[in-house]
Amino acid sequence: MNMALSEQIVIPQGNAELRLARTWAQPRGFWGWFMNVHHTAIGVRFMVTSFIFFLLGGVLAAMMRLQLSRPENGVLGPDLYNQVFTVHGSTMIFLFAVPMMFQGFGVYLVPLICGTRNIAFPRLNAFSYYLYVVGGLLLWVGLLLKTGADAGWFSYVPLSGPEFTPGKRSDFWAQMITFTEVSALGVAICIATTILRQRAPGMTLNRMPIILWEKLVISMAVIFAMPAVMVVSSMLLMDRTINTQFFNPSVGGDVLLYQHLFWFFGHPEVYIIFLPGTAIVSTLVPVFTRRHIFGYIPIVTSVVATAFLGFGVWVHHMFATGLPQMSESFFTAASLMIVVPTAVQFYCWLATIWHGRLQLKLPMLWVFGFFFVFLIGGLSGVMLASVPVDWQVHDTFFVVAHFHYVLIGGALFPMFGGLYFWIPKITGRMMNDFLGKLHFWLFFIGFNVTFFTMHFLGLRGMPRRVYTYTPEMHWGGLNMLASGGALIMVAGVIVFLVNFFQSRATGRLAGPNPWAAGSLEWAVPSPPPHYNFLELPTVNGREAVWDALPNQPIVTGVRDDIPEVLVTNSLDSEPQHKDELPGPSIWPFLTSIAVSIAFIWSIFSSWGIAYGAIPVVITLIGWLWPRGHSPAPRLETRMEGTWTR
Amino acid sequence: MNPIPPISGLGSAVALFLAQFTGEHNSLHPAGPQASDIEWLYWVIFWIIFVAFILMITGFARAAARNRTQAAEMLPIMSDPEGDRRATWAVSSAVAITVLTLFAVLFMSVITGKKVEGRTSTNPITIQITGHQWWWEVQYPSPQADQTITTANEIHIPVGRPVVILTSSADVIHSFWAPSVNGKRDLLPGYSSAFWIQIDKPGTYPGRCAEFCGLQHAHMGFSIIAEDDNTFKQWEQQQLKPAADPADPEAAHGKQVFATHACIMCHTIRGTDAGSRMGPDLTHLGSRQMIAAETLPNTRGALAGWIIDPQRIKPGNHMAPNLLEPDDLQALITYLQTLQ
Amino acid sequence: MRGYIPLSILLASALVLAGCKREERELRPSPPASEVVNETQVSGLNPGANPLPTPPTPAMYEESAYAVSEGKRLFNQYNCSGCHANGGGGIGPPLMDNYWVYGSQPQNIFTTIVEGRPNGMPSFRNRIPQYQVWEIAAYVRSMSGLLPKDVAPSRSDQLYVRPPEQSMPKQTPVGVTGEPQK
Amino acid sequence: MDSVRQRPVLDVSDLPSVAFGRSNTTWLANVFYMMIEGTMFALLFASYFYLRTRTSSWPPIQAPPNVGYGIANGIVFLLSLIPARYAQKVAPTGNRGKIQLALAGLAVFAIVNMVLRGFELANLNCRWYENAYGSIVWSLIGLHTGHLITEFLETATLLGVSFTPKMEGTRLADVAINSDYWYFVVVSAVLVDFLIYGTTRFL
Repeated sequence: MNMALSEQIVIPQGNAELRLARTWAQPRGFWGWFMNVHHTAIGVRFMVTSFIFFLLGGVLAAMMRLQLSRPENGVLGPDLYNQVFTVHGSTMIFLFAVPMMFQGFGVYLVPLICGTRNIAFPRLNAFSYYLYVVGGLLLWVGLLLKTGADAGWFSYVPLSGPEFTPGKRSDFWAQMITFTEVSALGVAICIATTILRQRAPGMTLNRMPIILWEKLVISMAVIFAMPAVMVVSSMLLMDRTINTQFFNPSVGGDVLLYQHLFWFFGHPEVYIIFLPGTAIVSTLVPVFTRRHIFGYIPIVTSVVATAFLGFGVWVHHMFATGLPQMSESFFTAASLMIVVPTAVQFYCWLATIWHGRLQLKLPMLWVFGFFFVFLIGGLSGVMLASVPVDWQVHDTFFVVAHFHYVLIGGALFPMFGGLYFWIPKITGRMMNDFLGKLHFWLFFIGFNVTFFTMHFLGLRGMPRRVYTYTPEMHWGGLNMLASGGALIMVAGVIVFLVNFFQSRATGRLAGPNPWAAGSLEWAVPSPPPHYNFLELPTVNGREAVWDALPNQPIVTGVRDDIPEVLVTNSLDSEPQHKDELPGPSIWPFLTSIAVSIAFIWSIFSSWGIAYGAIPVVITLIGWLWPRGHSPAPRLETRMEGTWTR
Repeated sequence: MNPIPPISGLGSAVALFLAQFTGEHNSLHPAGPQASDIEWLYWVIFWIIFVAFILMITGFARAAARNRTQAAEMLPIMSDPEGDRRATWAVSSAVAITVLTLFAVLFMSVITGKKVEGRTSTNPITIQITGHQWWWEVQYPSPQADQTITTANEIHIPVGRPVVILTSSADVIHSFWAPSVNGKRDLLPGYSSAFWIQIDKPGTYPGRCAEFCGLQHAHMGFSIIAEDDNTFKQWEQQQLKPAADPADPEAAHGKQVFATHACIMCHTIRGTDAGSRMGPDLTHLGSRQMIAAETLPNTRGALAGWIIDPQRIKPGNHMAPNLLEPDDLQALITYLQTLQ
Repeated sequence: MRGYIPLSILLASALVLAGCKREERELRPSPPASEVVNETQVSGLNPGANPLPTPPTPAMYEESAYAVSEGKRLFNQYNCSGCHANGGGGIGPPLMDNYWVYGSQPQNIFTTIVEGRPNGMPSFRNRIPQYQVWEIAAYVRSMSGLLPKDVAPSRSDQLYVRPPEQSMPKQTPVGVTGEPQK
Repeated sequence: MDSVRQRPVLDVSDLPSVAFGRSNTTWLANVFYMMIEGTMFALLFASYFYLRTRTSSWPPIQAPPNVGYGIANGIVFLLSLIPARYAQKVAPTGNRGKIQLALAGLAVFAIVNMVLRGFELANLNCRWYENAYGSIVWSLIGLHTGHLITEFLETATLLGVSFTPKMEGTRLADVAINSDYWYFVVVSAVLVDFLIYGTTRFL
């Protein structure tokens, strides 16, 4: 650090706390709710909303399991079943997994772990949340109005195209994609900028906690992957509404173009969902083995490599389309190669546990669930990477089993671990240990019963996305077993909800650091105040709290009468300048409403996007028009309110 | 008490359980060289990943059993050079073994892929499969138009001879998959591709559509019937003939019913006025084992139910319900069954 | 805050109850009890004071995008294009203009298909089930922009020959009995 | 009552509260935004070449777009780099007159670009609904026109702000960042022009 540390400094306290609380206060009341721009509030909203979508998607899953439990079952007809499985998949991927694992955890945790007072671009962050909600509502209101998307979460053309999906079902799906992806992109910009510019002094790249590395890498993956799905869903929408011919083979269009673009997004998407899970695991393992993680650099390298390789394997979703053998071999090799970085992470976690002192507390139990479940999913992925085996198991229940092992194993188990770990930080109260263990075992057993069975169904020839099957196929028994397992999983989730509401009301108070963990979010009270840190920290090691010097310096000189944060540089986080963050505002909400009107209008009329752009422009100008404090005095070198004497 | 019921109950439960793993629609019951190659590869990879799974789980279990502690405020280990050194060694060798194993998998996979795709022949039987929502059109193309066989959902092939399947689609993407014969191949509109199958054992091998194709994706089956050369030749000769004129009066009435009702709008019966290509060719319907894309057996009752109310059996399919007088219906079915 | 919850529930349920007829998919149309062909009226003129009761207009076909797209599929597969050539007309009259020889109402079109017309339009009685005739009639009307744009079909996976039905400008029907009977 | 405690501190009160160039957070966000939009353009370019492989001639049935307005617009785009660069140079000085001049110049160029773009659209010799070639050409030029309009509105808004006393501090940095974004619009315009007017003549 090029700034000299002053020696012993007198720091007045008390009044600073009041001033910070006033400066960073968020408005209350009905309209205040829509004006709040603090990252803890928005992060919790992302988590709660996406968890509600998870529960709704789970209801659809239960409906499917009910329908498939017996041959020739009549609970759902084909029309409803197709809507149910499409909305289930779309909800879990677009409305739950990414918003929860990337946006929810990221928005809540990243500024805290960076040691700053709010996320960069808090209004863009809030705007992203509202757009996400509208996208989710669009899909679900559609389902209730019989306009549920029904061409699969991937919506392949020509089935989802203008000729074979009449009405507005696919249009709703395509616009839901636009909403959720704009939201993810907005949050990616906020998170990446926060990590690169607002880390506490001393938190050099080499000392960044792994979770920050992963959030940064995921933000980059979002920035390069999400445009693909926006391009392809826009092409689909234009084919359906303004009669473009992208996917019409008789006039030069191409159905495989859709698949290439979709999977160019779709495979990185898997890692966008899975890497936050490994981020949570890499955070929890050191805490509960009471040692620094083994293999920091290999793990970080693996994460970066995974994100890179993730862009090179999309064709393995298309092996059955009949590609040239050369490209089959190439994509087999790439798909097998991506096993290596994940294996490296597994070995490093194993080594950390081996040489640490394990405390098998509740969050760690879920991490062990992750090890078991994800291992099975990853290993069956080796089978899918092999082209000939993929020809057999592609689009069967084997693949359904595989990706539920990967996604539930790679995202849901770490998510529950992370929730048990961080909910004490969010609510200030501990979760009940017994109920948590009951939840784990119900979920773990139910999950394996449901999805391990599906491997056999797939090998026995049951294709995916069938609404029923004839008794002659002999798939009834295994399906009944799988449906029974689903019931146990449902019971587990209910236990979690009971635990959450009960502990939020009457749980033991957590205190700032109940797990004696090492990262900076545990250096603030639970729940954190809106200014996060009373004294901005400096960092001396990868686990900031563990590695802190007995008399670790703090940062002074950041104004507390305006919402100001310290901006540091990307590599070695040296303080560079100070930046005033925007405060609460209603404009992000109004802009999101204007954007929603334009997008939804465009489904029904191609002029909607043109007319709808007018209120968008007005609200954007309202949003960006400067107001509030005059920042001019801050150009002066020294200001009143500096604590240096 | 009588001990037998629980035992027999258990027995039947076991039998029921085992029944879940039988059946010909099974990737692990290969009937031809392509499926056998893939099955071999499947088991090789299975045992590799099984060993990997056991090793990893043992590792995690042992790691979890060492150095357990419940002390609440246990101070973290700040530095552990000896442990790190040993871990570095262990992790590096594990990564090396992983990479080598993956290379082995890649090698075997590529070799097997070449083997599966390489079983060709210069004098094959060629079959054109066209996917429709929700049935399969099967053609045996021939340079002479009148030597071309057109049928639906049932593919007859001779045992032991390589067959090339040409694929195309009439509407959306379907996928042709008979697991005991070969892997699946997508039928893409705007594309045509070719792949090879061969069956070495006479029998009937079921297949299904494997790519989601709309409302009745679930009921889009077909079957491949492998028979010896003579039987296949006989079948071929029979299929080339136009439909025989019905001899008995009921069947003749049925033919008239066919011609004066909705049937004629969609179906072809060669040798009659019916020539629409919208639905399956019915010229030799009576010789098929199943109807409605392998959904129902080809019996009088099933045919009657299908003709009168197909939307109950396959909701959303493209066959319209037919309100026929009972006499007309009986005559029509009699006629259809004469179409051998 | 609490006041908004019942309000929004009320609004949401009103939306759901109103339903979305556009997306209704009647996969198993109940077979009609009897043919009602003779009850449809070709001419708008009536002797005497009281017009004959018109049969209920099958709005469910005209309001359902699925039914109209089925009509489009059947229009092609029953080879209506053989004479009407994608609506542009050939042997038969064009269907995408505003001129209706035998009336523009669904019942008129129904009768035309079922009964046939002089000068070449064959009768499809018994050949096309009644519900399919209604679907085709709805589709025929969409070709001249008489259906709402969110129900009319969009482009097909074919060569581009004319704007899709959803982009057709609305043609106010004229013709011998083209005026709607109200 | 303030309690009093002694500990070492890192005093940052000397640091400025506005940064120009790379250390500005909005600059970084703008880079991310250009990465997103650049990926979109790249994917459309890839789709363009992919669709090319699906027909025998390119354009399939139409004549290639008339090149005149495209060249004219390309030259105007390149000339517009001058006011953009000028805006970037004068922004840190805070000289309001010069900033207004630069922004007004940029806005005028953007208006000329948009007018010429209208003529370009009329001379593409294809419609988006005719075939896949028409669809991709219109999508490329449409996406770029969207960027052009957005950039014009942003410039106009900044011009409006520059007539109020709020044009200071971070707003000055925004003027410089706006020019960065204009460079992106110009570069993508050149690439889109090359695809639409160039490749149709030899591909």
